[in-house]
Amino acid sequence: MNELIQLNLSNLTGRKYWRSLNQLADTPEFRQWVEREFPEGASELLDSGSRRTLLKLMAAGFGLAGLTACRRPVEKILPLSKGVEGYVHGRPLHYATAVQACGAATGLIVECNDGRPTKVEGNPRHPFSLGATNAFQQAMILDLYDPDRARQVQKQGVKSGWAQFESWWLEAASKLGDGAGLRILSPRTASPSLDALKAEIAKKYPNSVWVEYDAVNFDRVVEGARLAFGQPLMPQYRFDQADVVVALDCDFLGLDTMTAQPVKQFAARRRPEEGRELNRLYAVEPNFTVTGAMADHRLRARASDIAAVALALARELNVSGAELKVLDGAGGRQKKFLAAVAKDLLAHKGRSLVLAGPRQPAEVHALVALINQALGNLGQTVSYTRPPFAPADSLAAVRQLAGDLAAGRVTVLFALGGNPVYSLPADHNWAELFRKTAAVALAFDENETWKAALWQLPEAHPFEAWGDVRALDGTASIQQPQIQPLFGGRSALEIAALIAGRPQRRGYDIVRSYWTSQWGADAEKKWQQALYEGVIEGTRFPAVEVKADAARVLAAIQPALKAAPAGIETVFYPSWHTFDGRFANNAWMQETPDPMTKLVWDNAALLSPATARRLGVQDGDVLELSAGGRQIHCPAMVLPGHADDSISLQLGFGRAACGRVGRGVGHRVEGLRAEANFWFGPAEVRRTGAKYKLVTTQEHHTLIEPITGLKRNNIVEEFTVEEYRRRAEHGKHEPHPPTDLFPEFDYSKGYQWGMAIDLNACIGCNACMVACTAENNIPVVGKEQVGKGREMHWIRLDRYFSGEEDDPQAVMQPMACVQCEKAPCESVCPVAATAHSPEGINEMAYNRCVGTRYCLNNCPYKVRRFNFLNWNKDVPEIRKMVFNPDVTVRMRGVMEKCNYCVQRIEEKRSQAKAEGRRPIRDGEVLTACQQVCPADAIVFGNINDPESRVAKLKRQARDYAVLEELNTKPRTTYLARLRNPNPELV
Amino acid sequence: MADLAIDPRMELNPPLVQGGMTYSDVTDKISSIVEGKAPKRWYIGMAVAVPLALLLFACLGYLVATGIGVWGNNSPVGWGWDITNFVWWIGIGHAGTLISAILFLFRQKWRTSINRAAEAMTLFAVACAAIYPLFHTGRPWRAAYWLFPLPNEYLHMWQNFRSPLMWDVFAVSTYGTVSALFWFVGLIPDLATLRDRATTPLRKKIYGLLSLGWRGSATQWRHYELAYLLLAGLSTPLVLSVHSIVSFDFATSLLPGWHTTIFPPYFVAGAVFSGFAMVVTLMTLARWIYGLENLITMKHLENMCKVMLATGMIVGFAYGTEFFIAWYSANQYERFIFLNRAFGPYWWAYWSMIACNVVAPQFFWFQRFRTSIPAMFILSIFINIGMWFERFVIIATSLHRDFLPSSWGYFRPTWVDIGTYVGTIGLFLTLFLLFLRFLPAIAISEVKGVLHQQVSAGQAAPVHGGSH
Amino acid sequence: MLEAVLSRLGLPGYESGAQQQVYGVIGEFATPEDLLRAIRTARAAGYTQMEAYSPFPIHGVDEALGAPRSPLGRIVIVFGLLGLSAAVLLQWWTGAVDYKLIIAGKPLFAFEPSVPIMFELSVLLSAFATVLGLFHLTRLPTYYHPLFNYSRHAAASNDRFLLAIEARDPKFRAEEAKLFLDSCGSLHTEVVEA
Amino acid sequence: MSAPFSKRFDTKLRLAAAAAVAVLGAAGAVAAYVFHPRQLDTGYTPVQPVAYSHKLHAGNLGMDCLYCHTTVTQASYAAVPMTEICMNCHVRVKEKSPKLQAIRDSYATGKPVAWVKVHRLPDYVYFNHRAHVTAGVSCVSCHGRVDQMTEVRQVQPLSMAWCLDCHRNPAPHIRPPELVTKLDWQPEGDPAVLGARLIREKGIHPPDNCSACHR
Repeated sequence: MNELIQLNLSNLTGRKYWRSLNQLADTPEFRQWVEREFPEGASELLDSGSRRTLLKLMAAGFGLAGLTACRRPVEKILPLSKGVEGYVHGRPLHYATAVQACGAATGLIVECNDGRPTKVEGNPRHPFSLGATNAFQQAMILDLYDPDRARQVQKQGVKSGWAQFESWWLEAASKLGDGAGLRILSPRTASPSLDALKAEIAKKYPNSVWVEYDAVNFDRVVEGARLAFGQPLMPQYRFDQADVVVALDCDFLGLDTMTAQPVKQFAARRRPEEGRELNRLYAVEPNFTVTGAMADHRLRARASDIAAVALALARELNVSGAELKVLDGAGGRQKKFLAAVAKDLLAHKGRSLVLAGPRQPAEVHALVALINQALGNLGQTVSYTRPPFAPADSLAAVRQLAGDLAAGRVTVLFALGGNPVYSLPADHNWAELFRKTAAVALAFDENETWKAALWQLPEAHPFEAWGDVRALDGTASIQQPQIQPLFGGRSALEIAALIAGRPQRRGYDIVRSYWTSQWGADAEKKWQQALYEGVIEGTRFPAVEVKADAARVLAAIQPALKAAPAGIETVFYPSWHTFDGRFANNAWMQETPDPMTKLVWDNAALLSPATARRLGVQDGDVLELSAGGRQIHCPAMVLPGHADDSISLQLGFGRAACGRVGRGVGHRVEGLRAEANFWFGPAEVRRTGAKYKLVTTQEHHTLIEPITGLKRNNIVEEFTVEEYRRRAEHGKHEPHPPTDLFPEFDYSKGYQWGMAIDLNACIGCNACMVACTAENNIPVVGKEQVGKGREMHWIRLDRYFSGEEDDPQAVMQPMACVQCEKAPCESVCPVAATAHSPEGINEMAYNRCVGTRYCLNNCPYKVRRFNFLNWNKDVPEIRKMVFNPDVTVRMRGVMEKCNYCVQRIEEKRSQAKAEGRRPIRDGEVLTACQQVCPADAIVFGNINDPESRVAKLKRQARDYAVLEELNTKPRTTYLARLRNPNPELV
Repeated sequence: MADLAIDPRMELNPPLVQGGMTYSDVTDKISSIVEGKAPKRWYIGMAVAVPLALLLFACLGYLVATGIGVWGNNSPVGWGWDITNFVWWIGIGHAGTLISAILFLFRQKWRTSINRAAEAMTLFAVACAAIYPLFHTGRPWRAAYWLFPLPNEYLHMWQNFRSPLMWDVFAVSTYGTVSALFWFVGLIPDLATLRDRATTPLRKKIYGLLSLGWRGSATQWRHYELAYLLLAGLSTPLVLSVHSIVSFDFATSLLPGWHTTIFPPYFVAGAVFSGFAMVVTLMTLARWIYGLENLITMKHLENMCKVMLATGMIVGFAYGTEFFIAWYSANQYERFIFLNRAFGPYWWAYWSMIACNVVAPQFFWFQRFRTSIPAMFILSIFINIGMWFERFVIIATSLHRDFLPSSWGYFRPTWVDIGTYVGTIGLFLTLFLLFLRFLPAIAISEVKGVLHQQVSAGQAAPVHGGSH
Repeated sequence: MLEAVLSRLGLPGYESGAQQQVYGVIGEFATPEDLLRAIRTARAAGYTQMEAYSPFPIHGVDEALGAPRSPLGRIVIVFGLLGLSAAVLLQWWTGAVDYKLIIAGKPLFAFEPSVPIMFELSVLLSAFATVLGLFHLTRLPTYYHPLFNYSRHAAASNDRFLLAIEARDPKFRAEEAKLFLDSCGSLHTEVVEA
Repeated sequence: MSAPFSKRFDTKLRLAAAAAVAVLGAAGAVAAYVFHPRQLDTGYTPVQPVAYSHKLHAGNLGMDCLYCHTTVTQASYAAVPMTEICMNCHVRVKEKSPKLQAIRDSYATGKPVAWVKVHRLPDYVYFNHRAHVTAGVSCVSCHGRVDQMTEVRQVQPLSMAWCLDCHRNPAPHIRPPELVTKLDWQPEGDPAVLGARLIREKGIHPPDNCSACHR
């Protein structure tokens, strides 16, 4: 296997590799020809997306597509000189790998077309992927081809090279002695090979310090375990075992765990069809997160009040036997809520789970651990293992580092990856501190840290470099490169090897040698297997036996739990767009709306309607937030269901030094984030009077009509478990078949594709949107155009609030083309550019479309997207490498929409035929959205086969068609959202 | 039409041709417009119209080069000003055909001195209208695919004839063609007159060629009259069909606010309404420019005011019916869309429409307004505006808030939208002024026919002796 | 060169030996009534081949001249039906025969959605038939006509009404006819050559 | 006053009109013929960087198409062979021939040989060799008797209409899959009969809906 990698990497650099094999019509002759043919349109032609676009415009130019053939651009075919094992031109290859974020790894499988990675999928073998990924991992592929990546080794902005740098380092290293002046700053890593190198470095430079810091981290979780059990541990949850889950300021379905595992496990308990009773989720949180949206009961509380809530809950449960002092803050409604929750928990001892979010202080985590212990959940729904990364209080370490830098005790500072200057606590002016020393920045793009460093080194993308990573439970995977570094970047691992003075510096050798030393004898076989499976056998950490003495722990932590001061506080959250800023230059993520606010290309200060009313603030009013003598400006946005007197801020915006996509997008809130209020803390709020345009993809956020005040009932169906049980007894209600003017078309034969989307599983995590974008070459249009209502997503997530504005419930509804059998769009198209396939897919022939937009007007689901402008006009060459070769890139004036990933269907069909004309198996064709969905909310298949999963789901009593009475006969139907309320709280 | 059916005997009184004109006076008066120098007012008109027409071409060029994105159209509002203007222009066209065809069949002799200009107006309006369906795709060259069912060896592909847009293509092109034929046939005898009067050889050649050698022989007149009758007979159902079919673009969709059965009659009435308003606007202008008081008499204008009053009431009634049906249907979406029109974000458009289309024409109950040039001019402008708003309201307010609240939006026009619209008005006026300048704006032979009846009724002096 | 060929063919205008021919005698009248009176008298006098010229159609002239009804109507009907069937064929063949595309699960061909185009094409072809029929029946465009040799032919498109007794009339004698028209009150009579 | 136009003018006018009609008609006919894909798209014979003769290799030497175009049965592309494949033989055969210099260079340097593409489909068309070859559509149906071409020439229009003709009536072009590369193979009797039988047995039904080729 590795020979294969070596081979295909040694052949050509990624770029040429791709150019040649994809036979891009980009030869000089061709360009000349184009200019000759279209003097006026030529410019547009030449930079308009891939050649697909070119040819489409030519077709247009000649009026009749066929005529293009009469002018024949000379196209070259450049076959490989020498073969590559296993490579068949036109057949994608799949390699297992793994990437990590915030010290947690997820296993991936990357699809490579003709040598260029084009699509990311989850690795079913990996415990934290289970075949799914989140939106960010889908978008990583775009970062790989980011034209604004760091491309060149520089010294203070002056072009230099690796050789020069290495000689500089050897020079510097010789003066380091015991390494007292050496500091290394890196993101949290859970890499065995790197740990080994750390050890070597520590041996070589005993007084050097390696600081690990992430803007979003699990420090407090691990600390909490230390408080409770006396040793730093990482909790491992089993949501699938929990009948009752209580999440205290923990968005475990969203951004508080960067993996698919919790969602998979949780969603498994939301399907009554599978026999297991529905679990019940209580959420207590300041912000309205997707976890809160999934909750059966939700309590709004400021982040600083969570401690009080936890303590009150602990008392209700009588965890210690002794009476607890309860902080004020838990008010009347809270008391009722907590009493009910406690009762429910006690009723489910050993089958319940309480957890707190990484924002909460260690004491709360300790208390939560205690509660779980009291409920007998330890070992059942939650167990503890050692953390995959070196446990440390990174804030303290960073403080120490700042001190050392300020005092000039540091001679050489390595910043290996991440963007510390941007994301480190605002107590210090890090740019200044960096300039005080010889700072070496290994950075992926020319970010703030890069700008502040002496030596500027381009970092390799995880898809370009060898490495190994541990998942949260310790499971290790080999990080396998998919393509040679496009811009000669190197990985942190390789730099570490340089620092450690290792002879071999290639990532491959480092990783290979480490694991060979681990395996000994049959290393080769194990290595092959590790690469093939993407996980390494027997590396998962065993659960640690833990026992805490309740009284002692409580005595220890109770003084630490202070009553929250009244007044407004700010809470820092990772962003759905940029996470902590690392995806700021990723257009896919910027344009994918926040699941709750539907905001794009921006962050905002989220506050509750009541607070907004009190402050006299409306959407778009720019606020000045100040704390600890620091000020930031951020536009306000009112979010129904947000806790009062609390303002949620998303990290990772307002990047000063960033690529063309992310530069100056949003507002930087890190400026307010100091050690004291690293996660949350009190703040002053003032209206600046300025206005700022926030753009959302959803104008109206409830199903209640304005003017009439009526609710629209046939869009989203919701039942309580009780109602559903009763309904199920009567079986699925079939609507009276309306009498049609014309005879039905016969869809009874062959494959008939259909889809079922489970609103009860969908958490609205956006993964499907990004996966669809990657699979179908969906263009990005930018903030202004989205503001005009011209976003291009084929699948979108409609979010509807219900109930009172201050404390509503929310439901997410993925909405893509529902493939109506009686499609309103088809009958109105004058050129039959959209017609039906005999298999029930509403097809869109881009090259036929003339662009009347009548179909868009007549689509009741408004899922059709029109290329109002040439969105691919300014796509840089390198960026084109991400295009999926199986899907046409659309030009302006063309309508497009979801087609059930017909390219995937056709691929499987021809495969099935080649294999002795066997039928396509159920589950063989996965649409991009289905494949990525961590909640398995989307099921696609042949509805003509009664045994197919989709057919079975469609027989459920909660299966319904959106806007059924229009008689469009959609092939995509929905499974109603179920709620499992606690009788005592309704 | 009932209120217009003038008794054949009464129609001559007051006489349609006034000022005791003779046959030759008629000839001289009308021909002089073409033969004499253009008045200053004509140049003023052109000075306004031509730059606007150029603006149109600038905007279209920009559109084609850049894409539909330069307009305000978006999702959900896929059609904005483009189709609004299209329907508006087509509607305006209707008055011409109606006057020349339907009133002809109804033997409404008073039509004679306005029908020629009205038909010209039809042609130019249709020309302006046709621009929009062609350019609203942003890639007009693709029109080759869909405007004509071209058999071709490359694709084996055909249009989808179930699509109302396809019906539109046929309806509008047929309408344009037939109107043009009708108009030209009417012109032939008058062109012959101009030929015979021509003083310069060039004019003689040009008008000679255009008049195809017409001699006015009894044989020619015999076929000619039948042909004219047939064309009128064909145009009448045609003109009714065109706006019915345009209304199908909306009526056959399933969008609340579009999906309704009263559209065909409602659209036709609206078309006639706006058409007559435009005729009045233009006629009052033509009168002002060329002083045609004796030919375009107050009686013509007053009758047209009556037509506007009648059609205005029909349209107003239609608005009411829509609301009633929306309520009566008990369909939530239907109800909402109409309430949203009146009280939603586009309330201003809706109420402007009501004010201009329902309130304004009520003034025509009073003869004082029906016979006052300034009054009818202003009111006709109001009605033109109101009818534009009607189309905008139907299109934009129905689209911007349809079924799924998640995909609701709002439409804002860009400067290109505005430029394109104003531009077509410029093009229209340019063409009309050129027409006034170079072609007989009034049907000479027809007026003489009417005059002859007056003569035989002893109401006019046909000749003062032989004019040697 | 071309001229030579044409004259060998002896096409109109190139007849060999341009022998002087007479079109007829034309008289001019001030009012339609005078014209009608003249025609009637002429008919009474036995003239059969006559043509009247007037600036606008005059009722009664045809009857007076004894002209047959125009056949235009029948032509138009035929073409109208042609258009109708063309529309049906077009929509049926393209939709249900040549490329059977499934559109919104509707039948490949149905009568209802085909009506508009059926109507439009009928009207279109009818209109063409009307105009082309008219041109055919009235021989338009024909730019030369003996009438134009009549010195005051222009009056016919202004305010005068002409009556021509044509040479092909068996009873035609130029001088007689001239005298005859004068006797009918012609304001100006001429013998007009072809 | 004399007549504005002479008698001759009418004559000339009619003659001119007749001439115009004739010319336009002729022009139309010519255009219809010239612009027909059969004329317009076929016959393209670019000069290749290496004068490779299919006639020699596939014809005289009787090499199977699949020897070089290895991927037709596995992928949508019928890959043009890698230099390696040429060298399999040409390390021994004609290893000195100047004609093969480009090949040897490519093999030495690893730089590909820039073959010129002959059969080009518009970009929004997705043709799949695997689907056709495994169903028993012979190479000859689309590429003609390549085994008789010294220089490869496009013999079929490859227009959508042309594709549809076969998709709607595949019988004459279906043969047992193992025979697809036998370009000169002819079944005894009418190929359509055999094709029809194979179609029945294997349940072949070529699609003619849009997404079969356009995605």
